Amino acid sequence: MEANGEPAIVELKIPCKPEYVGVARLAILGVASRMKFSYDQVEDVRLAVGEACTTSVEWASKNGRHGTDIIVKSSITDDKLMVDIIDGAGERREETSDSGAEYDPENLGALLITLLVDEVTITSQDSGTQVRMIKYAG
Amino acid sequence: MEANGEPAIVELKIPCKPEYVGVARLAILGVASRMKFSYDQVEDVRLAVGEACTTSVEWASKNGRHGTDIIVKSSITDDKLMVDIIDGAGERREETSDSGAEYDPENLGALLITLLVDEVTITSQDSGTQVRMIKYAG
Amino acid sequence: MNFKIETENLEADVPVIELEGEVDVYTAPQLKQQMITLLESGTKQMVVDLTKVDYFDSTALGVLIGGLKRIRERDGNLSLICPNPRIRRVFEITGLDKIFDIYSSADEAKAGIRVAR
Amino acid sequence: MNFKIETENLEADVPVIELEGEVDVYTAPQLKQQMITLLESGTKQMVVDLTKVDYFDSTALGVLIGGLKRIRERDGNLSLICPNPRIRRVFEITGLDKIFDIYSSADEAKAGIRVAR
Ligand SMILES: Nc1ncnc2c1ncn2[C@@H]1O[C@H](COP(=O)(O)OP(=O)(O)O)[C@@H](O)[C@H]1O
Ligand SMILES: Nc1ncnc2c1ncn2[C@@H]1O[C@H](COP(=O)(O)OP(=O)(O)O)[C@@H](O)[C@H]1O
Repeated sequence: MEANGEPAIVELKIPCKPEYVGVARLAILGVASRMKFSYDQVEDVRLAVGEACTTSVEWASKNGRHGTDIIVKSSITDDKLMVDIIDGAGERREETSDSGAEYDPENLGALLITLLVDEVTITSQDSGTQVRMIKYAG
Repeated sequence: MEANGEPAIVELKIPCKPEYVGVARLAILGVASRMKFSYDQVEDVRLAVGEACTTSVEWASKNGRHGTDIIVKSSITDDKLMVDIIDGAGERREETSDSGAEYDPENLGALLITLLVDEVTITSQDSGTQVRMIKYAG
Repeated sequence: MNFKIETENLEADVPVIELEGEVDVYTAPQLKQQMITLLESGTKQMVVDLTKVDYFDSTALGVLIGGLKRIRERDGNLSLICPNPRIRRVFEITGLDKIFDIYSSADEAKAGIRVAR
Repeated sequence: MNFKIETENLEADVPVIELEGEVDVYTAPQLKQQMITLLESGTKQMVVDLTKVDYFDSTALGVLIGGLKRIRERDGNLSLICPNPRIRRVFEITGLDKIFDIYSSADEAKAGIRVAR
């Protein structure tokens, strides 16, 4: 909605808890539906952001990081939406899965994100993780 | 959703522009619909927050405060939702209305807010205005 | 953006502006523009259909009020179709249901306008 | 919260869990609990009806997968009713449409389960 140049920023902070993930989904729905995305692309963004927040909530629970927040920062330009999902949920240690399940929900979430947006970058930070996703519009 | 005590905080920052007011409405819809509000009460909150943001957008436009933001901060406890709408839209100078219109949209917005929530407080700040609204749940 | 505006004729000389979705500070200017166009073309009876509207704010109310004033100055009228109780409530709590003729369906509106003429 | 769960019988011995609204990290535990209850009661054919679901995330998929594994261990099956293409898409892009029997209506599900038994 901005001319190319400075992106418009929408920033949301929610508690890193299951009951607030829906708030992030609604907010990003509002952001994406104002851009040049198709109906399906808006759904993709909603699901991808929902999955990223869900993963943060699950790590916060595993790592005992109660009382931390998730920041969902959308950077909006005419032709692209960049969303950063930043948590303070601690380190994401891979567990050596003894179940050998091919479809554990954690992997499903990561798989969905990859399939739904154009670019994903995951960066470990001091206290948590930043997931950056980019979806091109139009 | 928290036990009485520390409220849970959801904070949203949007550009103070017409096209982002809908994002604030969706986010607050998400917050309120997770609380013990009736369907009608959720609508009340959505409309009240929408009106407050709209007023901010209109003052930002009148005062030439382009590029400022609105912060919508929700403080959630079991029995009450408190929402602060904080803008950097400059001073709200009353204009001596020569139209004498009883129904100018600005007044309508303020009227709606008063009718829709239980308490409203408006505070002038250095660079803008803080509107605090409280709605009791249950 | 969840908003649509379309203009048809309810009857000859009675245009109806059909709104859909969210009518707010962002989209209400489109409603205002459409009303101005109709007013400039000399319309004396105008209907705004809010059946498919799911959000209607004070900016949108302001546009309707402005339109009503202008059309009444030429002894015309602006009527509303609004079956949705949630949207109707916005008119009721602001007292605006007393200054607008609000109908529940297109047929009701047709009948009401015919009697008034 | 926009979520509902109800359990009825599609036929004798075939319970159907009807979900409505958003099934996600917050609400999926209720689905899991309901499936556990049914599994503990010895159910061998179970149906989950997603007709009224408008959001279904990986947590919810995980619960279905867990249920499917357990019920197949006893030579039973868990089938889905999912006419909504948007929800179906989540199964398709993850390849899960190949491990679940997905029907478009309750009647189709009945017919399919009868043949399989
Ligand atoms: N031709 C018109 N048709 C309908 N409403 C109008 C028209 N002109 C003005 N209004 C309404 O009258 C009020 C004042 O109009 P105006 O001064 O043009 O508003 P603004 O400049 O703030 O957009 C507004 O509520 C507007 O919606
Ligand atoms: N009785 C059950 N019915 C359905 N799904 C189950 C059941 N038990 C476990 N699952 C599923 O199997 C996976 C692993 O289960 P579990 O270890 O209980 O998960 P967690 O402890 O993380 O909630 C999860 O995806 C869960 O949804």
